[in-house]
Amino acid sequence: MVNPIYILTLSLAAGFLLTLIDKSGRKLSLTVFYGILSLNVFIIGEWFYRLTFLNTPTVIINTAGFSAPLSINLQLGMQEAFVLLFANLTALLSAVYLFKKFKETHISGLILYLIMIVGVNGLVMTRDLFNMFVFSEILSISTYALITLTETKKSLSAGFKYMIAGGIASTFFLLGVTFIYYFTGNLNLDFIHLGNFSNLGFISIFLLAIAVFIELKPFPANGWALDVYEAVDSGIVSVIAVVNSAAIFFVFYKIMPILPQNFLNVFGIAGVITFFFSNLMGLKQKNAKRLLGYSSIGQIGLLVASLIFTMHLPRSLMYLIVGGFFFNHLIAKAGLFWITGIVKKENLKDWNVLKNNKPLLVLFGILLFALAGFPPFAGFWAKWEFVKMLVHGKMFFVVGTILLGSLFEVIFLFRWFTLSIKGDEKTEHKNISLELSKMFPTTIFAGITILISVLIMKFFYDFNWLHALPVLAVLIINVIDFLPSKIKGILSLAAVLTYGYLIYPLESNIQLFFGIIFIIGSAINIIGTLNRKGKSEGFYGLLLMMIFSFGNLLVAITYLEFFLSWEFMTISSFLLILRGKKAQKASMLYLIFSTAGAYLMMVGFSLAPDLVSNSVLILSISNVSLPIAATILLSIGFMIKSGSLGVHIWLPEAHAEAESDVSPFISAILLKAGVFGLLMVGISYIKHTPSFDIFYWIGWIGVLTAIVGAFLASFQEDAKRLLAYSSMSQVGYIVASIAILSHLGWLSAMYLSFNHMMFKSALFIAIAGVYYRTHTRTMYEMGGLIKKMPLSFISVLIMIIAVSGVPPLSGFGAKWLIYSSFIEKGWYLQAGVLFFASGVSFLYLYRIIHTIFLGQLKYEHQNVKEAPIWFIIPQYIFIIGIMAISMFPNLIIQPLNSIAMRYFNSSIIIDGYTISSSLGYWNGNLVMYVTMGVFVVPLIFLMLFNGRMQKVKQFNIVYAAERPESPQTTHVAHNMYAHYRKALGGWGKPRIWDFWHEVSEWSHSLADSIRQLYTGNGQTYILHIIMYVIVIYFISGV
Amino acid sequence: MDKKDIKEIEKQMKLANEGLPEKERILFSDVRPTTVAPLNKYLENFLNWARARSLWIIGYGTGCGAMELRPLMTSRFDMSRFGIAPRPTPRQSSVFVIGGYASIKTIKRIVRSYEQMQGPKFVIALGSCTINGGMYYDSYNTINRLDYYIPVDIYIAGCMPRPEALIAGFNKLKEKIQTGECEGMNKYAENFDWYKKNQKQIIKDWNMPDYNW
Amino acid sequence: MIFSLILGFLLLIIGLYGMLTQKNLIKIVIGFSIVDTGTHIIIVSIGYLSGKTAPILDSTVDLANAAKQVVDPIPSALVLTAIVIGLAVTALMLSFVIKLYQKNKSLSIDDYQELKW
Amino acid sequence: MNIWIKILYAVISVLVVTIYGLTLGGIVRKIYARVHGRYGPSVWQPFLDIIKTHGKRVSISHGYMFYLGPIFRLAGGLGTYLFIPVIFGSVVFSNFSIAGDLLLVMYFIFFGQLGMALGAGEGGHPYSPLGIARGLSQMTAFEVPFSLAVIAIAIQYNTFNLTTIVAAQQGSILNWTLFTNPLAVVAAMISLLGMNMHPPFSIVLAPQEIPIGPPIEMNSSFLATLQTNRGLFTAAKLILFMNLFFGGATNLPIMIIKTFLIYMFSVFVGASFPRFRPEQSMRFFLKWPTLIGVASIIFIAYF
Repeated sequence: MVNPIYILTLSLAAGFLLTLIDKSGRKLSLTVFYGILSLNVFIIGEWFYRLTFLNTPTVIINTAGFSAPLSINLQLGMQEAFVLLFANLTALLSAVYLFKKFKETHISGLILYLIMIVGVNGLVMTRDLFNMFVFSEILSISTYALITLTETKKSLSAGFKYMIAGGIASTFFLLGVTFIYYFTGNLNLDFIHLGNFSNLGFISIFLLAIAVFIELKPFPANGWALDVYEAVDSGIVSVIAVVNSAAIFFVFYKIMPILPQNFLNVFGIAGVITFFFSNLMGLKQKNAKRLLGYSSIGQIGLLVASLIFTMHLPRSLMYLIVGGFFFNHLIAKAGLFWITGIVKKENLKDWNVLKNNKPLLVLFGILLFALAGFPPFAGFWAKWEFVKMLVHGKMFFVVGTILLGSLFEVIFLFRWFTLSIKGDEKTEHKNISLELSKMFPTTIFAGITILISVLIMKFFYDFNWLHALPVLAVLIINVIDFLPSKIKGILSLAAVLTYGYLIYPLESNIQLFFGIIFIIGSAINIIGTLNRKGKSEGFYGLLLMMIFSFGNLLVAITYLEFFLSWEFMTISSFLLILRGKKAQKASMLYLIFSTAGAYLMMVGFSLAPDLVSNSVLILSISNVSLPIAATILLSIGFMIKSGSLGVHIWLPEAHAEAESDVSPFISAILLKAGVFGLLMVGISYIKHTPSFDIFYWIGWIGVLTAIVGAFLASFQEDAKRLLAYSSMSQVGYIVASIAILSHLGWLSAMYLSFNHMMFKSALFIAIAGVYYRTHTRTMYEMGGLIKKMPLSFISVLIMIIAVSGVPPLSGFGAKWLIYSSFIEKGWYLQAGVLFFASGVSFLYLYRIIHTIFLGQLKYEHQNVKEAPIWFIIPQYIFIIGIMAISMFPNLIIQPLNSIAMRYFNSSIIIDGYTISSSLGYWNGNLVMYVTMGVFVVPLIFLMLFNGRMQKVKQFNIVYAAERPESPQTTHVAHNMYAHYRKALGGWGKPRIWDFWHEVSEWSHSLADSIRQLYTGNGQTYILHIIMYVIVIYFISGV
Repeated sequence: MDKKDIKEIEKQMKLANEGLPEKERILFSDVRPTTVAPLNKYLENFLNWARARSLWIIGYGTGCGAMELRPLMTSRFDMSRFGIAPRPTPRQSSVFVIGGYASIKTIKRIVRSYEQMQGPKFVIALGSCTINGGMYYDSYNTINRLDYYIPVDIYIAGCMPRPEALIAGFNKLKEKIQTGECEGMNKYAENFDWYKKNQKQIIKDWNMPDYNW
Repeated sequence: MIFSLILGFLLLIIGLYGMLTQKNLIKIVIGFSIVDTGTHIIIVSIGYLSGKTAPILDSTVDLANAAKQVVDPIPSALVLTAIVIGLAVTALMLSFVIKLYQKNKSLSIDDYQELKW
Repeated sequence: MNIWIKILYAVISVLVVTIYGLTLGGIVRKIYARVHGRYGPSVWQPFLDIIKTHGKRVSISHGYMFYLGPIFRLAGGLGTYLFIPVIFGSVVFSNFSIAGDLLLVMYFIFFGQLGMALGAGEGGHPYSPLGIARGLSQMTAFEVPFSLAVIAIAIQYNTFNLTTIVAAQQGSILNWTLFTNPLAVVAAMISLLGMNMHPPFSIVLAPQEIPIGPPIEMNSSFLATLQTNRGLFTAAKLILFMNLFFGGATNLPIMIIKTFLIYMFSVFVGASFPRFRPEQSMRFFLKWPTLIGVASIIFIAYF
């Protein structure tokens, strides 16, 4: 047990001695330097351990033999120890990172670094205000001087601006301290109380507080900080952004008790505003370090806000929120700054060098996901609890601002991420040199983020281990990533089936039904991925993560578990989509919409009353009466995932640009997660119907989605995009049927979900096969492939019949159920629109089968073969499924009937194979037999009585007595429904796309105009600070 | 004959399609047309009866004589009362009306369209030009005698033959069909090489397969 | 006391004005220095109590009532520290200015705004 | 009932209606001819044409889908017909209407169209997909007023069951949907014009633009199959309309008279109008008939 004062004295002493030590060689001085830093970490680490786990009481260190207030006292409690441990560790790792630099530069660098650590340590521990000033000046001066380690014009000018700003802030601080002393006759925080102040005295408190607050870089008085972040060497910047910020943040925490509530409120709001605007401005940023700077400033703002707004919460929760944000932000930020130093690229577009550098990419990814607050990292939990807290406190405006700011942050961070992975190919690739001294600290920090997230998941929430499975899957698959992809694929298939077996004893049939869609559907689709060659590094990990998250949605018990799985699903699907060749924009769109949806859901869940029973969410939610706002928010969140009209624009991009064997998962299964969620909302809704009928409007949205999706699909040239829009349209039907809130409606929604899973999987896999052979998705470049890929053709044929709803296949059952339910409900016009949509669906269905398989075979495809067997197998499994439920609709109708009966009175009668509703009847079995009969009779007749038949080739056509010129000019495929587009006129314009495009443009221009504040002129920055102080002064109403 | 010989013969039976560039040959069928024997007498008679009453003309006005088909179609002469109807595609028609002179360019199209008709198929040639060249007998650009190139069932003389003459010709064709004399399709298949030789003699830019299925 | 307080604030404002209006880096540093000085004067002035003696325990001060007879010593102690720190900061600023001038041969703050937005 | 007897009845019913449908086609050609001032072909001409096309000695095929296309088409016609109860109260003509209701019939119509479109597509001729694209587009358009009318009927009779709908119209001529729900009938009759593809909606076959469009490569027996279906399918559609809007039929002569008259409506419109361009046709259907259909629903549901 070492007296903590040594962490000050040792560093200080070493700092002075280093000049002498250096005379006998840099090696020795470096040894001493790192020795001292490690010792600091060790000492404080021990203290942290004692204070936290052994419940050692808080240590008060009195200097000069007197106790406070007569002398200066230092305090080391758990909080101090935590911050100090963190700061010293970061300082040590930063020093390791700077190893090369320290080896070469003047010894003053090392000295300054140690002095800076003294400043930080002192600042955190001291309880004396003037002492605080001294330590902060020590910290600042050493930091200013450290900046000169890189003597470029940029860093020097940034440093100068920093000094001026810092000087002004410290002047305020000093004035504040002086006046506090004047009014209270005391400088020790423990002896200053709010009650001691006269009205005038509040000014002194204000000066003190605003000085600290300005050091925390509030918007807009923070231009100087951005310049420093951009210009200074990454190693130093990580110290400034992390260690210094942590210390100053802690100072703020320390003085908080003496601040009046109205100050705190203003600062809290100012923090939120900072968070919002810096993230908004980050949108326009192209420079990596400055981008991190914006993010850093924003996060500190959030940190301050979270601290202020959670003061009244129970300690453990407050630690989770503030600690979560603190840790998450600072560690991730340090790591990312280090990575910028390793990559050494300023422009985000040049970051695609990371592509070839897997270890660095993984670190980058981990830190970025942590920074953006995705699970399982600490920021996620903090955000969840924070939002929940704010919502309970009815601070909706703050919640909205924070979430919007977070969204902006996600956008610019992940734009960076996606550009790194999928950036433009043109830039040259030089391998990045991975120096051990730089990689080591980064790796440690990435490790710590993961460790912390594990700890939170284990100790704070105590989740069922199933909920860690998605992450474990990624880790395990990454360990065995050296295996060929086939083996990994088979293992994954086994894993999915085992997982299905594990969760099999489900509580209810509705879970079982979605379990079949999620797990069995995925398992069959995995067969399609077995066609992969090579290693497909990382692919199966993400795939398993996604599938397990689907499953976990079913067994989630609390809102948080559900939301966690939801976020895991989003992350994994985002990364899977990003694996596509040109998927940068597509995956971004997907992520933006998903994140926005997730935030809405977060608020929605926070609004929802607590669950009363301990069964799975889908069951227990029926006992919960969701408020209207929660219903709306949750519904929007789920409808974003299911691609409803208005928020659908991510869908075609993501489906089309994902790798072709991933698309079936995204389309056939992922969208069903949204359906599942919506059904969940519906279950609560029917039990506790509010006065305002939300589902009526959801029904309309679903119906319009169906028609718009169908039209959009008809006008596509890209096969996968067409199928994507088709999915949108089909899910529109499902959403509308859920919204009916009747037995028949839910029956049809589930029936169609099941059907859609099968036929859309098969169609996407068929297109994957075609793409695999022809290397194109553009339909007019294909044609006549029926001759080369008959098995794929048959599969597509059956599936499009199933989609279109033509009897005798199962699609008709869906149509029959849907129309019956709509008429029964009295939604006549909606039913009319759906009829229209189902007519339009013929357009795209014919288009996809004709332009790919029929018509003229192109020269370049004369030698293509049938799709690989791995693509054929799943398709035919699905065909068997479709045929079975077409022939024997009871197989599916009966169980679904019983599921729906749980919520509504049954409205159908099943008699043999005849299913009757109040409106009509349908006997799928008989229809099948009649159809077979009427099909076989003419077939036999034709086979018997046809004359001599000659099979001819593709150009043996009557061509107005000429011969066709080339297959390209003879194949009708491009812009096939031009006349329809013409007929639609203005209705055919992509208005929703335009709308979102405008939103994006506007927010970017807004960001651009706001950031003009930062003119780069140091004097402007001073003006900002002074104006800021004045404005805050008036707002806080001292 | 062993299997090898059969294959060899089959190969010889294939058309060479030399007029086509190498890469286009896979796009066209290279099967040689064959003769198809009529069915048994009664059935064939019945079918011939129907064929004679349902004459579908290919809608291709090859020469100036096609002008005389218009009045035949419209209300003055109304060919539909004889079961004659125009048809827009050779795949579905049974009568090819060659409307007068056939230039070399046109004869290429005539051959293509004729070959694309499904047998039994019949040809009516209008005007003197198709019989002996008529007023174009010494033209560098027209053929003189149509039945060197495709089998003709009925010639209708005149320059131009009036619709009445056309009706008479059609009636004659009906009679011939009913008696089973119109076997142009088989004749063409039997003498396929001879017809091809004649055709290729005058059509120089032969950019189509030897038989247009 | 009031007078010196006002003087201190006046200097502070003059200094700020200088920092905001002068384009020359040296002049900005001077402005900062004036701000600093102003602050110091303010600190000293609040510690001064008229009619009291210096806080040194010598014969003139009654040990028992020392606290009532002397001026508050703490502001004086503070100001000493502050002066030292101010000096350090000013020196560092000037060295920055020198470096900047060496590199770019310009003392105008307008020439150092390429970092922006 | 013994299933074989049921099948026997179905065969009888199909034969009768096919013959009727083909004759109807002949009559229409005669009427067209008379409108043109011609004498016209004999009424039996369609039969002769079918015999002749079937009697072709050779045929060509472009592949298995091409081969199956016409079969799909005929199966579609047969199926559509077989799911409609033709004559109210008749055992022979009740067909397989126990298999499904009006929705089944409406969707089975697509079965043949889709199959034919695929078969024609494999033909490889550019006019086929052009015609199909027009046909499908126009189909989406005229289905709108028709489906609105069907919904109006479903509201009115509260059922999709065709037999029940016909039963509800028995008794008096005033019970016909024509009089009880005139707006729906107007909407549906306009869409019937599109369904029958007489001018001005003959954009699919459009002889002068895309010579007969989809079936351009169809020949010999394939064509004969299509021709057969044409007779049957037309009759089936007319019977459906008769059942929905005109009181159904209690015996064969009434059925023949009613369907004949319904058909004459589209024939007379067809004989007196030129053809629309594709986009004109679609716009037409999506405008006035749709509005009428919506009006019929609003009228029947809320007044």
